[in-house]
Formats: sequence, C-alpha cells, structure tokens
Amino acid sequence: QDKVRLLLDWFVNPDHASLVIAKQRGIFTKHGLDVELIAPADPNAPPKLVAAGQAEYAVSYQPTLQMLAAEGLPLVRVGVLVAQPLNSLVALEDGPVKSIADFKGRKIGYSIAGFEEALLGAILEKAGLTLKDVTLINVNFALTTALMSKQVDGVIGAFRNFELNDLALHKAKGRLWEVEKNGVPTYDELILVTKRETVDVPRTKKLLAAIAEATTWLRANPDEAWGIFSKSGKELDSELNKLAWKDTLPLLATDPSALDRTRYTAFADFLVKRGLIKQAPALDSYLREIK
Amino acid sequence: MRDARIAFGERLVARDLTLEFPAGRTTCLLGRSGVGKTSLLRWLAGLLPDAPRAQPVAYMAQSDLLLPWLSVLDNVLLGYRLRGDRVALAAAEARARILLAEVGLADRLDDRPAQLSGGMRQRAALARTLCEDRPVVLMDEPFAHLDAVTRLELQDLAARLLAGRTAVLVTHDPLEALRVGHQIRVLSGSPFIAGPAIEPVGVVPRDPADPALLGLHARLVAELRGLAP
Amino acid sequence: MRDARIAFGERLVARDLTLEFPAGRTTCLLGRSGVGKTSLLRWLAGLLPDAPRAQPVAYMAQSDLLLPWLSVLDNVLLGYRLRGDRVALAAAEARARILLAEVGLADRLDDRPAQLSGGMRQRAALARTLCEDRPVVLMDEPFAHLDAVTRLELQDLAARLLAGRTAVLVTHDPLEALRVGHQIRVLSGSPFIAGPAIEPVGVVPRDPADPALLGLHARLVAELRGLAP
Amino acid sequence: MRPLITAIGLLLGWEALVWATGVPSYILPPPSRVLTVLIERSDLLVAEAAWTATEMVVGLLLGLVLGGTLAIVFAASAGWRRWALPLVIVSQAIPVIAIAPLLVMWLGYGMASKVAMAALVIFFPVVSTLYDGLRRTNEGWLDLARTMDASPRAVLLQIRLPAALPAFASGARIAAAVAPIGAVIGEWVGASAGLGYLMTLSLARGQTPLAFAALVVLCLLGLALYYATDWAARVLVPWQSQGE
Amino acid sequence: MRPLITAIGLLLGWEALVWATGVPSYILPPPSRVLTVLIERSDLLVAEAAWTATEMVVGLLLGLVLGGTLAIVFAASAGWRRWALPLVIVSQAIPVIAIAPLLVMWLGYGMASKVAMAALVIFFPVVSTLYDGLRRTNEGWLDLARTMDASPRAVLLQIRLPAALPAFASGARIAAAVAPIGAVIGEWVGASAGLGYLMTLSLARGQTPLAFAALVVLCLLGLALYYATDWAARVLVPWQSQGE
Ligand SMILES: Nc1ncnc2c1ncn2[C@@H]1O[C@H](COP(=O)(O)OP(=O)(O)OP(=O)(O)O)[C@@H](O)[C@H]1O
Ligand SMILES: Nc1ncnc2c1ncn2[C@@H]1O[C@H](COP(=O)(O)OP(=O)(O)OP(=O)(O)O)[C@@H](O)[C@H]1O
Ligand SMILES: [Mg+2]
Ligand SMILES: [Mg+2]
Repeated sequence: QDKVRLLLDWFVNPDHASLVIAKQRGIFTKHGLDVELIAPADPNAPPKLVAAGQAEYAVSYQPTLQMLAAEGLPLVRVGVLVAQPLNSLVALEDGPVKSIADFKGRKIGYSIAGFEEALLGAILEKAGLTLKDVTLINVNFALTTALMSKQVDGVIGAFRNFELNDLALHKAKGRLWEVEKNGVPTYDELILVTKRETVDVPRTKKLLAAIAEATTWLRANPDEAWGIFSKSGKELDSELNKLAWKDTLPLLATDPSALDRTRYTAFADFLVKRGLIKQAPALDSYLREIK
Repeated sequence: MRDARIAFGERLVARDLTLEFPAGRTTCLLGRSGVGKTSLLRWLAGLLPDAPRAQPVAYMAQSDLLLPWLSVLDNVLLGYRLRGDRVALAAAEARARILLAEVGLADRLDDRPAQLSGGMRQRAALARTLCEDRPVVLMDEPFAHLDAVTRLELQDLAARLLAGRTAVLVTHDPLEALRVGHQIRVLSGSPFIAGPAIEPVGVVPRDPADPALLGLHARLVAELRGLAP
Repeated sequence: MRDARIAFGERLVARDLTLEFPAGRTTCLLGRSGVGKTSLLRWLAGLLPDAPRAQPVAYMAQSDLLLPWLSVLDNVLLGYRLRGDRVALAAAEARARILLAEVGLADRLDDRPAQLSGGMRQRAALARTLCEDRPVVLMDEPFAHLDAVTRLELQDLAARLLAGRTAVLVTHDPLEALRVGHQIRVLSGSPFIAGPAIEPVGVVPRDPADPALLGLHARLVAELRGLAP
Repeated sequence: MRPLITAIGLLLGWEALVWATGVPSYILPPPSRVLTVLIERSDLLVAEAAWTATEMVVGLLLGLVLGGTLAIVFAASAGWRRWALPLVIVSQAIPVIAIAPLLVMWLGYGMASKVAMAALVIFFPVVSTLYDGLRRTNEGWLDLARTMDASPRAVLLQIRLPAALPAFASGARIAAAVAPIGAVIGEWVGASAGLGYLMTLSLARGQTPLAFAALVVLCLLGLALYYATDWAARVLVPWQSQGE
Repeated sequence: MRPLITAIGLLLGWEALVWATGVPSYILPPPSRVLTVLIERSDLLVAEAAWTATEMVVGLLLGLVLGGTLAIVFAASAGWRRWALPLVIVSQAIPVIAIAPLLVMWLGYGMASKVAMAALVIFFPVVSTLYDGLRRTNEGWLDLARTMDASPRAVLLQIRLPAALPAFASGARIAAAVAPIGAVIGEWVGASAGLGYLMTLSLARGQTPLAFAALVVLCLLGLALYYATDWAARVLVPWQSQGE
C-alpha cells in the first residue's frame, strides 16, 4: 500500500464527497493507495505544506494556485474536483440590494482568500461601479451571520452550494450573482495540487482513477453515499450538509484528470489586469496533465 | 477581661483568664519568652477570634510594621490617613513632627523605612503609636532595639504621654517595668496565669536607682527565675 | 579592618575606619541607635559593596530571617542545606537538635516560624547561627527579644560555644557586653569612631553581680550618655 | 455544589442577555436551544471534549514545566535573560496563522503540534510571574545565604524559588484560565478533532447552537482546570507572603 | 542601543534557524528577503503599524484599567468575587470566532470592536495577578489597620493596593507582551486595516516575505510596548517585596 497524505482545503464538507467516499468505500485501497485525509483550519496553509513536502497532495483553488505560482511556489495542478466556480456574490432577497448597482455606498463582507478584491472589482465594474463605491470588510468565516444580522449588505466568497442553503435553514432567502456570469472569467474552484519536483505520475493516475470511480458511484447512489458520508464523522451529520449534498453532487467533476488550459490563460490575464500578479507565470510551470 | 480563652489550634495559651487593667494607669507585663504576652495583647486589641474590643486602642506590635512605600512622617500619620479625617490629619501632622523630633528622627521625616536602622524603625513605630491619641494603648516590647540611654529618654516620653491613659506594656526588662508601670504583673505557666499585681510606690517615671525599686527588682528577677520557661 | 569606608549614598556612616578584633575572642559593640553598628557588622560579613570577606562567618541579623516554609529544625540546618554537603548535614542534625533543646525549643522542631513567638523566633535564629560552626561569628542584638532569665542562660550558652572563635556581638545592654565580651568598644559620632577597647578581667561568662563589673558598667553608661544620639 | 450554582448562574445571565439585547439566535442562541443540542449531541461533544481536554492538560503541564524552567534559567543567568527574554516576548506576539505551517513541518499533523501551540500560549504568564517572583526575594535572606557560602544555584533553588512559589501559583492560575484558548488555537494547526474544530466548523456552517454547545463544554473544562489549579496552588504553597 | 542589538540578535537567530532546518522560504523566508520587503514596502507597513499600535496601546490601557478595577472589586467584595470570577475565567476560554459576531453587532466594524477584543485578551492577567497580590497582604499590616479603625475601603486602597502594586506590575508586563496578539485577534473581528490583516492577506496571496515583514513590525511594537511597561513599572513601583 502506498501511503498518501492529502490535505483538504478546509473542514470536511460535501465538496470533498468523492474523496470521502473513495476512502470510506475502500476505492483508494482498491487502487493500491492508503490515503489519509487531513483537514486544516486555515485554507491557505495546505498548498504551502505540499510545496514544503509535508503532504503529497492538497486541495486548493485555481486563483490561489495561480497567485502562488506567480510568487514562485513549486506547485502543479494535477487534477480537478469541481471544474467551475462556486464563489458568488450574495445579498438578502428582502434586503435593499436588488441588483449589483444597488451596492453603491454599501458594505460587502468577505473571508480572506486573497483574490476577492479582484472578483468584486470586476463584478462592480460590469455594473458601472468601482471598488471605491463599497466598503469591504473582512468578516472571516461568519459570512451568513454577518449577512443575516445586516452587519453587511452582501458577501463575496459565498459558495453557491452552501450559503443559500445556510440562509434557507435560517428562514432567509438569498439573492445570488454567479461570478462567472458577471465579468469574471470562469475557473476551476477545487483542484488537486502537488509538488512540482516530485510529481509521481503513476500514483497520481491511481488517485485520479479512484476519485473518478467514487464520483461515478455517488452520482448513481446519492442517498447511500450520503449515509456513508454523514457517518464518517459525527460532526458531518447536519441539516446543512444534507441540503448541500444534493446541490453539490452535480457540480463534482466527472473527469478529475481533465484540464482546460484556456481557462488558466484567461484567468491569469484577469489576475494581471486586476493587479494581483505582475505577470502570468508560464502555464507549464504549474499545470500538469496526467493521462 | 473576664474568662478569656486564647488558643491556636491545639495549643492553649490561656484559659478562664480574668484580668483587670486599672483605668488611666500603665500595667507592665513580664514573663518568659513564649508564655503568651503578645497573644494577650492581641486579644486586648481585638485581633484574635472571639476577642471583643471595648474601646479604641493604639497597638504597637513586636515588629515595627512600617509601610515600605510611605515616608517616616506618613507612617506616623497612618492612623489618621486610614481614618480619612482630613481635619484630624492636619492637626496631627504638627504633633507627629514633634513626636518624631522627640524620638530623634527630626531629620529623617522623608526617609523610607528601608533607610533606617532597626532602632530608628522601632522609634518611628513608637512615634506612630503615641501619635494615635487613644484612651487605651497596647505596646509590645517597644524599646527592645534601643540603647540604654535612648531607652531611658523614651521611657520618660512614653510615661508622660501615657499619663491618664490605660496602657499595657510588654517588656522583658524588670527595671523598665518598675520605671514606667503603675502596676506590674508576671505571667507564667502554660496555659498562663497572671501573678499578683505589684504596685511600686512613687510617680512614674521612677528613678531606677531608688533602693526601694532595687528590692522589687530582685523580687521580680527571682520570680521570673523560679518559673519554668 | 583597615581604612574601611561605609556609606549609603550621601550618608557617610564610617570613614577611614581601622579596627582590630582580637582572634579567638568576643568583642562587644555598644553605641547609640543608628550609629552604625549593624552597618559595621554587615561590612565585616562582606555584605556591603567593596567589603572584603576574609574568613567564613556566621551572621545573625537584627531580624530573625527565618524562612517561613521551613520547619524550625530545617531553618537551623539552613547553612548545611545551602552548602549541599550531605555528610556535614547529617552530622549537624544531631547538633541542631541539641542546640534547639538548649534554647528551649525542643518540642517545637517541626513548627513553622509563623507559629512561634517573637522570642522563640530569635532563639531559633540564634541556634542557627551557633550551629554554623564558623571561625568568625557576627551577631546583631541576638538577645533583644528575650526575657532576663532566658537571656542569662543563652548568654552562657553563647559564651561557651563562642570560645575560641572570633566573635563580634552588637548589644544595647552594657551589662550583657560586660558579661560575655572579652573586649568592649563603644561606637560614637557620625561618621562614627570607636572608643578605646575596654577589657574587663575574668573569664566569660562573668557574674554580673561582680562589683568590678558594676564600676565598668557605670563607666559605660556614662560614656553612652555623654554622646549625642 | 458551588460550580453547579455558578453554571446555572451563568446560564441565567446568558438567557437574560439574549432577552435584553434581542440578539438573533444565529448570533447568540438562547441557553434553552443550546441545552437541547448539548443533550442531543452529547456523544459527539464528549468525544471532542476528551480530545481538547487532553490538549489542555498536556499543554498546561508542558507550559508550566517549560515556563518554570525558563524563568529559573533567566533568574540564574543574566546572559540568557538578555538574549532570550526578547525572544520569549516576541513569541507571544506571533499569530498562529504565521507559524502553523512551521509547526506542522516540525511536529507533524498529530497532537504534538497542537500541544506545542497550546503550551506556547500558556507558558508566558508562567515565565513572567515566576521570574518576577524570583527577582524580588527578601534581601535579608539573600544576605544570610551569602554569609553561608551558598552557591548561586543553592540560593536559587532553596531560597529564591520557594519564596517565589506564590508568584508561580499566580502564573499557573492565569495559565489555567488561558489553557482552553490555547488548545483551541492549537486546533488551528491542522486539526480534525476537538471542541475548537467543532466550533469553527459549526460557526462557519451556521450551526450556531452546536457551536455554543461546544463553547459551553469548553468553558466548563476551563473552569474545572482553573479551580483544580487554584486548589493545587493553595495546597502546595501554603505560605503566602514574599517577604518576612 | 540595547533594543537594536536585540533586534539584530533576533534576526541572526532567525537566519540560523532557516539555514539549520532548511525551511523553504515560502514558509519561513530568510531575514535578508524580509528586510528587502521591509524597506521596499515601508510606507504600507508604517501605515498599518500605526493602526495596530493604536489598537494595542488603547487595548492595553483599557485592559489595565478594567482589570485593575475588577481586581479591586473582587478583593473588596466576596459576593462579586463568587459570582463574577467564574464569568471572568470563562471569558478567557471563549475563542474570538465565537464572539466576534456579537462584538461587531454591538460595537460595529470600527476600532471599538478591535480594542474591546484586545482588552479582553489583556485584562485577565491583570485581574489575576493584582487580585492575588491583594489577597496576600502582610497580616501584621492588616491587624495594625484594624486597630486603627480603618474602613475596609481605606485598608484596601491605602494598604492592600500599594502592597499589591509589584504584583500588578507583573500582570502589566504579561499584558504588554500579549497586547500584539490581542490586537491581531481584534483584527479578526472584521478588519480592513492593521498588521494582522496585512499578514493574513499576504499569506493568502503567497507573499510570505511581506507577511513576515508585517510580523517583524508587530514583534518590534510588542517589544517596545513590553520594555516601556517594564520601565514604567520600575519607576512607579520602586519597592519590591510584598512582606516587610
Ligand atoms: N539601606 C540603607 N540605606 C540608607 N541608609 C541606611 C541603610 N542602612 C542603614 N542606613 C543608615 O546608616 C546609619 C547606620 O545604621 P545602622 O543600621 O548601622 O545603625 P545601628 O547602629 O545598627 O542602629 P540600631 O541600634 O538602631 O540598629 C543610619 O543612619 C541609617 O539610617
Ligand atoms: N499564629 C500562631 N499560631 C500558632 N501558635 C502561636 C501563634 N502565635 C503564637 N503562638 C503560640 O502561642 C504561645 C504564646 O506566644 P506569644 O507570642 O504570645 O508569646 P510571648 O509571650 O509574646 O513571647 P515572646 O516574649 O517570645 O514574644 C507560643 O507558644 C506560640 O508558639
Ligand atoms: Mg511576644
Ligand atoms: Mg542595628
């Protein structure tokens, strides 16, 4: 058995459905892998730890990878878990904000991921506003709480499969703007990264195959899969996870080895244009297709 | 005091103790080390559990208990400061300066206690006690660290200022007791009992060279010597 | 000591002081309160800045300095414990028990200092000093809180144990000095100077009732009295 | 008995706070709801609490030992103090987020990195109070020890240290009170268990009552640890004053 | 002069650490790179530092005042102590993430919520050490005051409080050392400025050298605050011992 440490981007949640199912149903084992899933509390640490050789793989985000690559971290993307943005701008439906233009002079909360100014800047510009027209406030993880308590009028960084459900559980309805439909180029939300110098192609192939198999299985058996998922950790069996589960399954990438290079070119240009990186790193330095 | 009982845990210091301290006079307590003199004084000061306190007292403990952060003058005025009576405080200040001059600390008013010698500290504590102006004064070995001459001077000072007050003074020096006490009692035994009151004649402070006193002195020494420690 | 200088900041206590303490004998220091006796002792103990220390000393300070967390017995053995010499410690324990019995604390070996009376604490400190078994012994008012009888007994004890050692003993009682000192010096003035050495005849401890001593006593008192405080 | 009354008092105060301020329950749920969750999810909470309690206690012990040792070293050696004290102060200013990756690199993902983090939070009050205590020993005792030819080591261990124990107790009490937050901070370093983990997770996912149930358990652990330390300090250090 | 040497010593130690352990620079950048950033981005760093320094100092002062007052209240009243002490202990166990929304609700996103958070972290060491100091006054002084018919209030303010000031100084030193982390934690409560914010942001963007430059500034602020407090404590509380 090949021992593999895989760092999640955050606490275990339905975004990690295929990983958890692959582990729980022995699919990793079947492919000759002994995978340990490790959850950090700080979403920014995993890619760095992988770059430092403290784990073999990490779950990360496309914008993060591109920023880190621009800073010279030796990371490469080898796979994808969710091949579309989940990130959205959310406001309360019965609140004062009916359209993006209504954010003028209002507060928008976020939880630092490093690139929210870029996303928001693009979204606002499309609606004829600029970043100067709003106040950005780091509310950390309390996105829905800040929104519901009307401390902020909107939040960026809300995941479409979670935050709306979260609001619903609190009997509130959210209005959601998908970033990719509002001026932001589309991108891969959740990707798998590994260290550039030590890419282990055979092992990665096995990993991606196992994930693909698990995804296929759980798409076919969503209820049984939920049972397995919710029992794999006592804290996972919650109402929110149950709701999010349904919304998340269709978003999971069926082919985790797929790579759409044009997305990376476009988004790198976007990051350069928004001033987050000085120049786009060479695609091949941080992308590796495993076939 | 009537039927008093003084004990620390198992150790019984005094039982069914009934003692009378004549009002307006000075009583000197003598007794072997550890017999219970300090305990009795603390009982009188109302500092022991179950000890009633009839009247306001001024208490001078065996150690000087000066506050290290206050100057000598402020230490002497401590009682007035603690009672927070500004008028009395202002009035007492002049008195405190005079007293400090009388105990030989006129030029040390602003020193901290840590800068004083042991005897100076004791003199400051004495000045504080005498400055308190209370009807009952309790003093525990007030002159222990003083040289013979200073001791005589301060005995005179104390005798003068204690006139008319009820004072209880613990000492180890029989001559001192004979000099300043209207009444002298020797404590002995465990639990201790008080011996008969000895009342030398003459007004205090007496002359220690008086042959009548020398006789009493011999008697006191013999009495102390006959006792088990 | 030669050309010693003792000062606290501005306050000069002694200057160009040259004093001789005869080896193997006990010197008693007398002097008004605040003259500098304690400072001199501390200088001899090597505790003041620039003070050299020639030989191992045993030092008994004016306050008892017992450690509150140690039993009486352990306090007496403190020196041996601090030096960490197990063999010496074991040997000293028997000695400490005997000494504590001699100062009348035989039944208080396991008490904490806080449970003792002031005189008892002083006796424990005395036992500690005498237990130290050093060629030079410095004692600052060792009997101040003791009753007359205990004082006599402990003077005898001290005289016996100090035989053959160089001892310097500060006291306020001229009779005490005459009883235990081979040599007596009166300190006076500011900065102080030492008076001529007075050397009473006879072996220590002398009988205080000796008429020869009474004459010296009168002389000492007169000498002290003549001095400014 | 007393702790129970205290706990009930706290709950009542909390209920009153909710009523008085009209806080919405996803910010501060009323105790009644938290209680329900506390009972319903008790198995989960107990399991996580066991994890956190271990971190707390191990972290506290480690912090006490480390802090105590360091304070003694500082008191013993001016050189160490001059160079290491600033380092120790600086160690307090470093946010976990900056050193979490370092800790993981050196200590791995297991409990060691969490305990290290907790100990880091805990040890400073111990160093600081004990060192302060060691600095202000009665001068008379030091003089006495000097005349007894005590080595600096013996003075430190037999006089200054016992004299400083009340100050150490003071530091230990502070350490016990911050131990829970130490453990929670430790759980930032890649945890997948513990009350802090549960709390962050449920807060981020809107399960405020569960988060507060975890918080209640955490607070109870903290109170228990504090009172246990307080009791131990009283029993082990009966003498109070620094001076005579 | 001394602080400068200290700073250089720290940097050398850090450089040695990087060399010895071979940590990659995106986890712990070598001081040389951090220094470059420190100089290049000094205007940014100074601006953020001013913000954080204000939070630290105001938080420290507030913490000292609050903590001091509370300790005095505890020493004065057994009732208060019995009921409020557990609350105070519990306040230490609450992770910021649980109360951040509450603080923001009540205090808004301005500086007030950050100062409150910093004060919350700071005030416990102050309460605890001062209260401990107030508890162990020399019995003799208390007896003396009793014979002088002093009111409990006068005893507290004129005897127990001055006697406990060395202990208070001890608490203030701890508070000064944790003040930076207090401010950083405060910046969690919805910040958009400050060194803590800058650090999080640059860590997220992989700009580790900038994050560590911010950390260096934070540590320097912490050291400055600590030594200033230490100096003030020495000047204001010259007497050392609790007892005689
Ligand atoms: N630590 C100190 N700081 C400043 N001055 C001091 C200090 N210790 C002693 N002095 C001063 O030095 C002088 C001598 O003091 P010392 O204690 O030696 O007197 P002493 O002869 O022992 O008096 P006593 O019989 O009262 O104990 C005094 O004026 C005293 O105020
Ligand atoms: N706090 C205490 N705890 C326990 N025992 C005590 C305490 N205080 C005094 N004692 C005991 O009570 C007895 C009387 O002590 P006290 O201090 O009254 O004696 P004293 O006559 O003043 O002696 P001295 O002349 O030595 O000062 C002693 O046996 C002493 O050990
Ligand atoms: Mg007594
Ligand atoms: Mg002296």
